[in-house]
Amino acid sequence: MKTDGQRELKKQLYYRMLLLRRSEERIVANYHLREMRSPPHMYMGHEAVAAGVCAALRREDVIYPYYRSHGWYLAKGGDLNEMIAELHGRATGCSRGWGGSMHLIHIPSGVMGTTAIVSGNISHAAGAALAFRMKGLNAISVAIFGDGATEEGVFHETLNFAAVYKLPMIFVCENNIYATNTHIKDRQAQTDIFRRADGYGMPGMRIDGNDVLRVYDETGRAVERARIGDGPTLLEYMTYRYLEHCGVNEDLELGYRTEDEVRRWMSIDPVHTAEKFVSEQERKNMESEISAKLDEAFAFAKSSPWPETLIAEEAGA
Amino acid sequence: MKTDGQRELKKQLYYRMLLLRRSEERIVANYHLREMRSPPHMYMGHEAVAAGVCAALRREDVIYPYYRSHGWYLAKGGDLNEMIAELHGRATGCSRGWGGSMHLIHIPSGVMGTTAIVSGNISHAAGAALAFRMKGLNAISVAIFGDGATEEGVFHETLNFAAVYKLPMIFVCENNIYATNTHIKDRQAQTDIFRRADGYGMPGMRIDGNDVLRVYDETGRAVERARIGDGPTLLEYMTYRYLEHCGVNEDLELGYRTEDEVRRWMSIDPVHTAEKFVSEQERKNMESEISAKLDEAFAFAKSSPWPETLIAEEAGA
Amino acid sequence: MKFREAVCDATRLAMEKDSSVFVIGVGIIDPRKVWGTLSGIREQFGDRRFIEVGLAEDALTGVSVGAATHGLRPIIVHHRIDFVLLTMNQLINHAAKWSEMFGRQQSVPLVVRAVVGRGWGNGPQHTQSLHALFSHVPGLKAVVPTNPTDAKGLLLAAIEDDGPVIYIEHRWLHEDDAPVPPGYYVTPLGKAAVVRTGTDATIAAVGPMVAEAMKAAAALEQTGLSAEVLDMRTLRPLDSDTVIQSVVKTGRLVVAEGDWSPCSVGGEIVARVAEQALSALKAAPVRIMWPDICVPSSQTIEAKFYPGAREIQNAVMSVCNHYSQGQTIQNTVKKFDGPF
Amino acid sequence: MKFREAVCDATRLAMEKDSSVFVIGVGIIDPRKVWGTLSGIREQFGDRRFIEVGLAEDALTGVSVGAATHGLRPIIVHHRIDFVLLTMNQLINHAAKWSEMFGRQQSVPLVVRAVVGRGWGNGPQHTQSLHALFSHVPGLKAVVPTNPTDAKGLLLAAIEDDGPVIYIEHRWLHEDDAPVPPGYYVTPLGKAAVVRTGTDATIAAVGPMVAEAMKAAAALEQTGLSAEVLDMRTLRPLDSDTVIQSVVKTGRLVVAEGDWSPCSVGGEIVARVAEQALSALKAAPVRIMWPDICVPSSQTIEAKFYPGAREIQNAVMSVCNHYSQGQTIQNTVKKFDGPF
Ligand SMILES: Cc1ncc(C[n+]2csc(CCOP(=O)(O)OP(=O)(O)O)c2C)c(N)n1
Ligand SMILES: Cc1ncc(C[n+]2csc(CCOP(=O)(O)OP(=O)(O)O)c2C)c(N)n1
Ligand SMILES: [Mg+2]
Ligand SMILES: [Mg+2]
Repeated sequence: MKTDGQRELKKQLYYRMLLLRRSEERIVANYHLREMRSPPHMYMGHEAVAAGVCAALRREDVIYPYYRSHGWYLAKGGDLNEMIAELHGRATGCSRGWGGSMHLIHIPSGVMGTTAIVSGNISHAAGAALAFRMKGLNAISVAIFGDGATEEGVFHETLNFAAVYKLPMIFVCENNIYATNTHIKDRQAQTDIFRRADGYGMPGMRIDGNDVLRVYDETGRAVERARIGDGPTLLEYMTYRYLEHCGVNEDLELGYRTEDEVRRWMSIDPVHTAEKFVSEQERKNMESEISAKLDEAFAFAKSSPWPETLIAEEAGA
Repeated sequence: MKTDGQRELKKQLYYRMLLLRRSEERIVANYHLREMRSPPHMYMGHEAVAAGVCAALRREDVIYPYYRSHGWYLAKGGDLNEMIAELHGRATGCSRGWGGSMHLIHIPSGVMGTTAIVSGNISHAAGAALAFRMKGLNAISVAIFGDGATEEGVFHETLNFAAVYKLPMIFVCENNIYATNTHIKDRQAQTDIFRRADGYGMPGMRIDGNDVLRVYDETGRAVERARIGDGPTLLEYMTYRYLEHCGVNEDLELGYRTEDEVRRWMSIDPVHTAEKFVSEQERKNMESEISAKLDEAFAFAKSSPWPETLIAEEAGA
Repeated sequence: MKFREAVCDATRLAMEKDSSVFVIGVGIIDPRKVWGTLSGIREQFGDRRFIEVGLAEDALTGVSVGAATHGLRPIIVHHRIDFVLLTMNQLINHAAKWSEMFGRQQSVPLVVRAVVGRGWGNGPQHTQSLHALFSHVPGLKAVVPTNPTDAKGLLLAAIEDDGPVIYIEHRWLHEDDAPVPPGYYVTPLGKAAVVRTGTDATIAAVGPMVAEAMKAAAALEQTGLSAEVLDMRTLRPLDSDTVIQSVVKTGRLVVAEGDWSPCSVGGEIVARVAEQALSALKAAPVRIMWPDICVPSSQTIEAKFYPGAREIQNAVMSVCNHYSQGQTIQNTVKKFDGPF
Repeated sequence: MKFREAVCDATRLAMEKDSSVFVIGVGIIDPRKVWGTLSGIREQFGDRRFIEVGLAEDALTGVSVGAATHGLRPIIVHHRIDFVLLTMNQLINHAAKWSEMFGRQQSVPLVVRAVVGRGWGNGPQHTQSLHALFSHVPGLKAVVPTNPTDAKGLLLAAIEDDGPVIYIEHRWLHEDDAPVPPGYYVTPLGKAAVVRTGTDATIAAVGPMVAEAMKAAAALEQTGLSAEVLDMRTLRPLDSDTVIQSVVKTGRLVVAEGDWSPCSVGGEIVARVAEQALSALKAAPVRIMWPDICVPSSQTIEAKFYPGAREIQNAVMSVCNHYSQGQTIQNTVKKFDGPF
């Protein structure tokens, strides 16, 4: 039984990561068509974090990702068609064409609106947690942000606020070592982000973010603490971004990171590493299922209507 | 020799504290005359911090105090006449009547402009330190702020910035347990402010802020580190405010703190405790010297002209 | 009922009516209860709906945005509007845009109560009005009540509104006393009030300048001039229609606002009248605004800083080409007293 | 020289001339050099004068204020003006007031370079202009260059100025190419430029709308209307005198600005003309501004969002009561391309 559960979980985790990877590969492949006119911050390389974290959550739990959100959107169960339509600027998009890649939302699955302002979402997640508390709901809220976002003052303010009120929430940092193209060593004097949790009397820990099972386990423990009222946790997941900060290309020519570094991280690719979770046949089935879904999503997007009016009731100001 | 130096130092420290205390007592005594129309944040109770810190600084070093700044202004050597004139809104005031109690400045003695926006000054101090570095000066800069100010995001941002650049500066927190009338326990989950320094790879420590010698010593060590290029330090001084948050009265009737608590802190009054540093005769001489200075300062203020014009060259906008 | 009591009354009524309303702010548990505007609220509704926050204005604004999108109705309370400048990222980049940015799937019902200080040397950083900053950005609304009745009605309307509303509260109106309708009522957002009718000139006033305009109008009557006084009340959306209607009648416009002139609400009023009712104007409109400097601390220069009834009176006489022998009134603005 | 190269050229010249000038910002060491506006600066002047900061806009603005009062001249660089909203406390409560608040004993020479985005779905949070917010507050100055020559001259003037200056840089002007005078020169702050003379109507334009106004003026000429085009260039202090002079001649005013209308620079221009030159106006002035919503991401609605030459042309024809058979031109704003 337990092993069956474990196998099922692993399969699901792998499937989710594969979905994320293949979806973004398809976006990359189609971006040159100039039909997705939106600045995309690709998630490739990070997949284990979103997949692992979201697997530890319930549907009624909510996540507040940042602009690098395709992966989070899909991992939490956001509608694929609506996401691809949003990237195409269509009225059927998850934000009706108003948001684009940086402003995805999917309320039914608990993907809350994402922001292009680094760290702008961190306090929103605390607000959701406060609302759950006030309304007596048992849901929890997850703030998701990069290593760079932790440098903003609001990170500090929100950790303190969440700790004071023991909010049912988790702080998930995806530490991919860079903010845009600046290395964390050029930005932070002490680069163990998780250690700052201590300043707020909050548990904090650093975890291999490419190991989807560890991500799932540690998130699960933090979820449990939040759920029973023991308050928030700061989880720092180490991972790596494969493509350029914004856009669909590699960026070795920029010279801010070495080919060697990129290759080292790719050698522990989270999706590839987890291939062993499934049989060859299972993998093939997944591949074709995902491929079919993506065909459908792109067809849906391209055949969808454009948003028409600027706004129905243009507020007289 | 060494003991002589020690005695001289102790005398100076006591004198400074007495000057601070008597000056504010005089302000309290005269406030009802409605001639000082400015919201005063009284320093009484904190004297050992300003006196001890400033004694460890050189004249060319600069301090960035907050709105509770009478004590800092005087301890660093700011002109007494100009301060009292500023409180009276006169053109001879240290800010020419434009600032009032919350916006004192005295550039010759290194008292930099103070702000009424909590935490607004913290990053200014880092800017001064950066300027000293760029200009090749050996001066250091001190940011001064309350326990409440450490909750603002910019505190976190500035600690990180200063640590990254190993700026020649010190962060001095006067922890008087309250922000306005809210206890620190209602505001911070983990109330050891100094512990947050670790998150930035910076030394931090908590010190009895009513013990002027310890303040002087620990500040001296931090000054040394800053001066030789070892970077900033976070010093948390525990102390207590005697009067209401803003204004010249006691405030027991508000009920946010107990008489017992106030009495406990008064029993370790920094000025009274340090009386033993001087002989009875020395103390009497100091008292009369200070009293004469205050007579002069108030006479100077009251006989000074008012600022006349709104501004000479009113910028056409 | 005093203005500040009216604010408190509205808060209590809203919280009784709708359990999703809550209060959040820095130092709101203070025994002084934000100058009495929150008296008894914590006691009645408990700490679950009365959220004290450390000094973290930015975070608490984002927290409120997040809570609002989950169906709550936060009332953020700032002791000074100047502190709202720490929250502009959340207000302008987030709260104002949230609904449209996601295709109108969520709303952000949010009230920001912000108190404007004045007097007793409060100086440059505790006395700004900042009306214009909030009136510029689509997605925000901004109101400035000028009497206890509107203080209550506009606050209730702001709380009911599904978008973010900045409720600007002038500290030296707090003690104003007037009968206030009992029970729950709303003063609709976006409607100016004609507080005095007249035929010779329109005075469109904002906030505390309404009282000054009324004094000016009374003095003008002595000299034979009949001024119509409008209380703009809501700055965004701005009820320029009421101004235009009035100017069509009077042919003359004086705008009185306590804020800096460039890109102000006052300027917007003048611009709209010029755009939409140029031919009605018998004289060039005049703005009575603050001088273009920060608010000084010292009493002598502060007294020169704030324009009042006298300046309005003079402006009306000049737009009416009316140089009477009548006395010019003195400014007698109530002084704000005491240290805090 | 391209606009972005002119920005870089000015930076280099200022840093060569005055060793107190330095650059500070988030991500400025990026190999893309803030779209080439900082190419070679770090290499030439070294890390001592090129201060990379983590994501801490608030702190770095305060750091710059502090450094400025100690005799340095920081140039803060923001990739997007939207991020400046995180720094409003330092800009408005501190930098703008510092000098006056302390009786003019210190000055705060500070430049904030802020880039306005547009197109390719950059959407609500990466495309604001925010001209008006910075133009409202005394103690701040604000400039918007529209061509490479002014980009250089105004940046040098901003760096020389002893107060804080917001230098607003429209991203889609960056690639504009034109001859630029060599060497060091300043374009004085506070002076609008008459970029085309005409007799029938005045078009007062701000930022990228200047190019649209020029296109409109060319098209209007075909239909027999002669439009005078002003490039406002500095928004604070605003050179309304030049507008008034022009309107006295033409009698008609169209204002074109890419920003929201309420409490805008455009509104301020209309208001001042109404106040100071009412009798010169032969027709009601018209503002061509953004619709009162956030900037949408999708290309179809974004195309409807931005007004351009066509709208200006129509406005001029309408204020001139001129309904010609001439073709209305199409808007052909250069599109900003590529993801970032
Ligand atoms: C407040 C703010 N400042 C600057 C930026 C520009 N910017 C966009 S993404 C980014 C880097 C953020 O790095 P990190 O938080 O580590 O996330 P990552 O992109 O690495 O996933 C920066 C500086 C922004 N969008 N918002
Ligand atoms: C940004 C900001 N928020 C709120 C206030 C209102 N306020 C003034 S002093 C104060 C308390 C600050 O406490 P602390 O930093 O501990 O300093 P203390 O007054 O105790 O010396 C508050 C909340 C302010 N002036 N600025
Ligand atoms: Mg990163
Ligand atoms: Mg305190």
